[in-house]
Amino acid sequence: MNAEGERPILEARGLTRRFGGLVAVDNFSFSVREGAIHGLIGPNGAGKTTTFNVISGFYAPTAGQVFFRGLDISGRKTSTLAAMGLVRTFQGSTLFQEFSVLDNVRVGRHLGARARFLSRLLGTDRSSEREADAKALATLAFFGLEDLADEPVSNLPHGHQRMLGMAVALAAEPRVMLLDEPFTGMNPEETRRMMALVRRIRDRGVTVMLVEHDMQAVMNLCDVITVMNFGALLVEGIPEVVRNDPAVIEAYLGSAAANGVNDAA
Amino acid sequence: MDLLWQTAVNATYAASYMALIAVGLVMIFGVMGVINFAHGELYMVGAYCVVFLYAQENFPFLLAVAAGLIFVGLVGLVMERTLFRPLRDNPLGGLIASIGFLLILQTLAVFGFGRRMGHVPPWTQGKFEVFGAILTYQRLFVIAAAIVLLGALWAFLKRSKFGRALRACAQDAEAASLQGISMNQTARIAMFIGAALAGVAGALTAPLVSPTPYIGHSIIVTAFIIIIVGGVGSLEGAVIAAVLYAFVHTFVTTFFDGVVANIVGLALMLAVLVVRPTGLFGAKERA
Amino acid sequence: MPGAGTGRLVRRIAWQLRLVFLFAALAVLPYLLSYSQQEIAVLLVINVLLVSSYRLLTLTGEWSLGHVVIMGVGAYASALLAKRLGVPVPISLLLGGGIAAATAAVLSFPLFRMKGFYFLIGSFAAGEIIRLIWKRFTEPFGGPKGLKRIDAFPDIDIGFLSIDFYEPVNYYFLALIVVSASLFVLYRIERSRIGLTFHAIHWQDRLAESVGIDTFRYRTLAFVIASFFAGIAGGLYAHYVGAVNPTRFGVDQMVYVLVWAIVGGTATFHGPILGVVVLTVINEIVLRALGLDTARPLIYGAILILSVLYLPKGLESLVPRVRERVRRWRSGPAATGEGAG
Amino acid sequence: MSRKSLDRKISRRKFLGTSAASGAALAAMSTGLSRVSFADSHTIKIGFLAPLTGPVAAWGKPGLDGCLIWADWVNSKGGVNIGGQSYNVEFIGYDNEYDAAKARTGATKLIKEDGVKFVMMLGGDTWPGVQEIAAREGMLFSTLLPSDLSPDSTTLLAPCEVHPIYNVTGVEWLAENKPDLKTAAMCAQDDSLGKPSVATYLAAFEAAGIEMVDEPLFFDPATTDFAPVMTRLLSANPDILCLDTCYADYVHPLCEQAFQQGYQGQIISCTADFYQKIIEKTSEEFMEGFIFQFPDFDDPALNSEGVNFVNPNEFYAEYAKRYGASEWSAVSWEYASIMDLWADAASSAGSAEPAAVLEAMKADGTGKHAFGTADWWGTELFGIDNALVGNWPVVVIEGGKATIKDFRSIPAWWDQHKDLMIKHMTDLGQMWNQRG
Repeated sequence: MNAEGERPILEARGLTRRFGGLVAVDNFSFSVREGAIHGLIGPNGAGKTTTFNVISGFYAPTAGQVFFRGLDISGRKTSTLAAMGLVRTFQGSTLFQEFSVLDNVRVGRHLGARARFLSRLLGTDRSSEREADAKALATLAFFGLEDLADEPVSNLPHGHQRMLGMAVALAAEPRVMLLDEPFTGMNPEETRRMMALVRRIRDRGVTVMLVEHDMQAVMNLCDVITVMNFGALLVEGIPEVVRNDPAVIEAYLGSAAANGVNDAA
Repeated sequence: MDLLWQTAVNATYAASYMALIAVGLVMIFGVMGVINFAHGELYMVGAYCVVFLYAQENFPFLLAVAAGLIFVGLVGLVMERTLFRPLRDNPLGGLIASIGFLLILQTLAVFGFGRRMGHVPPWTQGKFEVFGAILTYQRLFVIAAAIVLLGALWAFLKRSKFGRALRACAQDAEAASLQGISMNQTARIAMFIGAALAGVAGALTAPLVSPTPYIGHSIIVTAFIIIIVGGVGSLEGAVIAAVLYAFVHTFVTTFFDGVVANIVGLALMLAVLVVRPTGLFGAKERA
Repeated sequence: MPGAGTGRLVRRIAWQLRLVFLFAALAVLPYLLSYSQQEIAVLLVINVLLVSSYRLLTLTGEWSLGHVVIMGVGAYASALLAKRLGVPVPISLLLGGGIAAATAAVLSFPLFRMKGFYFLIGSFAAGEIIRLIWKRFTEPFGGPKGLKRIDAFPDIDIGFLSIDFYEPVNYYFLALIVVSASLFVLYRIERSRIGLTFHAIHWQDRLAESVGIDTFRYRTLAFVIASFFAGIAGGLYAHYVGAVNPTRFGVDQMVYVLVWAIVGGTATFHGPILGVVVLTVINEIVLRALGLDTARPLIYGAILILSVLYLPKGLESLVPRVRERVRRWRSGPAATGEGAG
Repeated sequence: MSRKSLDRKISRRKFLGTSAASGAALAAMSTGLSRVSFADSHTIKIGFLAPLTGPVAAWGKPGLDGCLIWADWVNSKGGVNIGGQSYNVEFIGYDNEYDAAKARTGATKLIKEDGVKFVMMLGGDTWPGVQEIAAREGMLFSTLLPSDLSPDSTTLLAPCEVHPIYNVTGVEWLAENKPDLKTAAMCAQDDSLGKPSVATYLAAFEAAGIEMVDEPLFFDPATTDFAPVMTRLLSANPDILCLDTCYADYVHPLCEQAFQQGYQGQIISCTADFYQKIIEKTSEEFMEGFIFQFPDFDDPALNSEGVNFVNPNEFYAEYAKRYGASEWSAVSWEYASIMDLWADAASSAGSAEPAAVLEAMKADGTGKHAFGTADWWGTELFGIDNALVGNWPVVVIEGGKATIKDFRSIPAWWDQHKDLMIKHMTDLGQMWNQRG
């Protein structure tokens, strides 16, 4: 799985994003190896979420490029990126709260269930829909949610909603999944289970990049960690190296004192 | 008579009352998040205050204008309390409720004053010339009143605690409430000021237009165009857009014709929306 | 949606029975009405299509103020095709819908750069420009007076059967067929994956984007489909009344559509239909019968306010309550698992 | 037939004056007559299908108010005598909200359910919705807007107001009495009333040798601030300012603007509703000599021989008493005058059936128009001679009061200048065969 280790599957070069006068991301570069679990950390306001939003196409970069499987994807639409295999999740329980669990995943199968307009109308899309439903159910089973398929999302406990968020993303059959704070607000038991899931997702051949505050989880889970501060790269390396880097320690302590700036969200 | 200067004077007058109306509309939208479709009818009610107090009951004009300002402000408070507060989480509901309120105000105006236009005799016929253009005291008064009122509002928003609260709510209601700003209190003030501005515009211009129960319709369309061009959340934008729109519309009316002016006005708005979907002075896109 | 095969079959039969019953009632209805009420019924059927097509647009979360103008595009197009080019009316009706849809497709480029309030106002501006064009260009649009003497639906006369579509009863059935077919299509769209996608865009457009849904394309699709059927409604109107003018498609009329949809409720397919039926009956029949002509707008306004205050989910939210009542009243072992309509 | 022609000779005034007596006598007689139908309620219903709510209601509601006075007067005198039987007249109103579809529904209700014998309309946008049912039912309709007339509808009449053709009389009078005024500028709202009126004024000015200094300026009906419009009009320094057929809520601010921007010349307009209020906004001197076409009905000139409107001064007084003098407008008397014509025709036909009444009305090609006997006319302009056209008053404001200066003949003008009229109507697309 790590055969292509030489060439990064996802890479940013000199990425910059400004909001008016504020520079949220400043000449930031990183690269994610295929098959890795790659962490992106940094103190509050470091520009992590903005970076995610630029990579996933919500914002166009002000300068710099993003490469996905060697292709320059800077400024492309989120939906196009998803079709290419770059899919993200969202913080908290961003889901289709009004839908059932299964329907959430069915939306995730959007790309995999193509049919013509007319066949949708006439109902001749049934075979592709049945296939999509089967895949959706399989995805739910992967997360152990199959018994809850017909429940409305709003009935689900928080932890399950977080898993469902990943299920929706996974249903889109990504090559790279961007996870936005997957462990925030979870108790240690939930976090442990979630970490196991992330590893299983990676084992299915999906490269994972995640933004997270829970240091413990990041250090245990990630193969590589990129640390950013004030929008720029601070350190990149394996967890042991990052953990002991004085600049990282300084950044985190410093930010605890001057806890003013918010993430540009 | 100098055509160019006269047209500029005409445009300045139009800009001043349009700015009053548009700033009121923006204020209500900014704090309540509701599109007040009845805003034109608030203008109409202000005009009828002058029809009633000044033209029918012979009170002094200034008193009638002041009464129009306060009365329509109070109508705004009634709207806030009975419509917009219960519907705070339902902006579309607020819109529909304001449409219902508009129909009620229109019908009440017909009952009270007849379907015919109200008549307001001029309070002065004095006028003077600037660069060959004629400016009547009536129109000058509207311009001056608009400058004074908007200036006062600006000072109020800059200096007072309420002003900061209003701005905070307009920018981010949630953040404002976290900072301990009372949403209800702020909404009341915003609604009073927003409605009163529409009312005073109606009261000030009542002698210069023919107020009818249905005049609000003409007003609201123009007000929409202005706040869109200016950017919905921006009070300064509303003023600047009012000036811009008034000059474009007045000059096109004078040098081409009124129907073309309307098309140009709408096209201007659409063009602004296409180039800058949040208006010329609208809030920057936020994540 | 999933369920045991037999349960589904039973439910399906119950549903079909209800549909048969509904159509039987609709078929008998005109014969219970006075002549002028039949006329109101014709316009009501047309408005049902208008408001239902509007709901499809709102599924993606965008509220337009230009829908009635789009209806007018269909009306003007169909009328002009029939009048000027001699296109047979049934065909011009379809082409009118097509032209309305094409207009929407073009408008979607500027309009769907905007969202929410901006879209609302942008659609209003676009609609006003179209209306001003009708007013400004007397050739071919007839200027402020609009078009008159628009060809009626051709009479059917085949010996034993002769149908004159001027008669409101006949036009009622014609409109009923066209509108039912259109509603069926709208319903199918909503129930298909396309509908699911529309809903998804409405509730979480960023999440939808992130799994590969091109929200611009789907918003445009909803706009185009809704406009097609609004255009059909416009054509039905034009060939019935025989006249169209720019005022008829003004913002006042748009406000009515908005009000029908919201008072009825837009969460379900039947909500807006309920809204237009109830409000039309109140406005055109009850209030007129009470002789309250001049107070009519006031009462209408009060009804609007009361309904958004006390029925925020619309009239449709009463339906389950009424059903529950009926069920309890029957106190029998009624069928379980009602669908959401 | 002989009875019919006898009736025709009785003037409207006499008819009403005697109807009370004859009605009573007939009522006494009728008890002994075998022809009495007890099913008949002795009431004839007349439909009033016009906007009664909304912005256009000002063109409908005051007319209905006027009709109620008419009905009270006629009914209190025993009603209308038709075929030896007296009938009370009852008006059934239907608010069409100035919408074609609602007008269609209203017409259906009035004809099929209320059993009216005649329907009066404002016309305009609403007529096309009614056209078909009028033809099918053979129902008699009247409109105030003759631009609704066309050969397709034989039962639609414009029996009172032949807007905007009568405007030529004002221009003709102006040219005769103030021959030194040579140039004019004009504005109008861009709608179905403004355009044909502009064509008429253009023709009338050309016929009178008055030159237009500028293209007619069209403004949007939603305009509230008229300063720019007036600035543009005055920039060409016209001798005459023509306000076309602007609505009252435009005429007032237009006049005020003209006054404030220093205009001192002649003004001519189709209407000047509530002109006293314009004087308040400007000055008596400014408004002196303002020419328009709609008299106050307290004008003594209306008592002159030939005027057919019944008791105009009393009608005005009663209207002012009931609804307030400030509510009097051009529309107030028009529907009532159509009812005079109708009642007369029904009496002479001996029947209230639409076909009979129509035939009686047009019997010898003339009819008793409010302002004098007039011709059924209009073939060249409307494709059908269903407009009643004769004399029309020229009204001038003198000393702050509307004064009828003259009654002028529209047909006489037409015979001389019809080519001009047809040319300008054609240019603006207003001929009957050009419309929609």
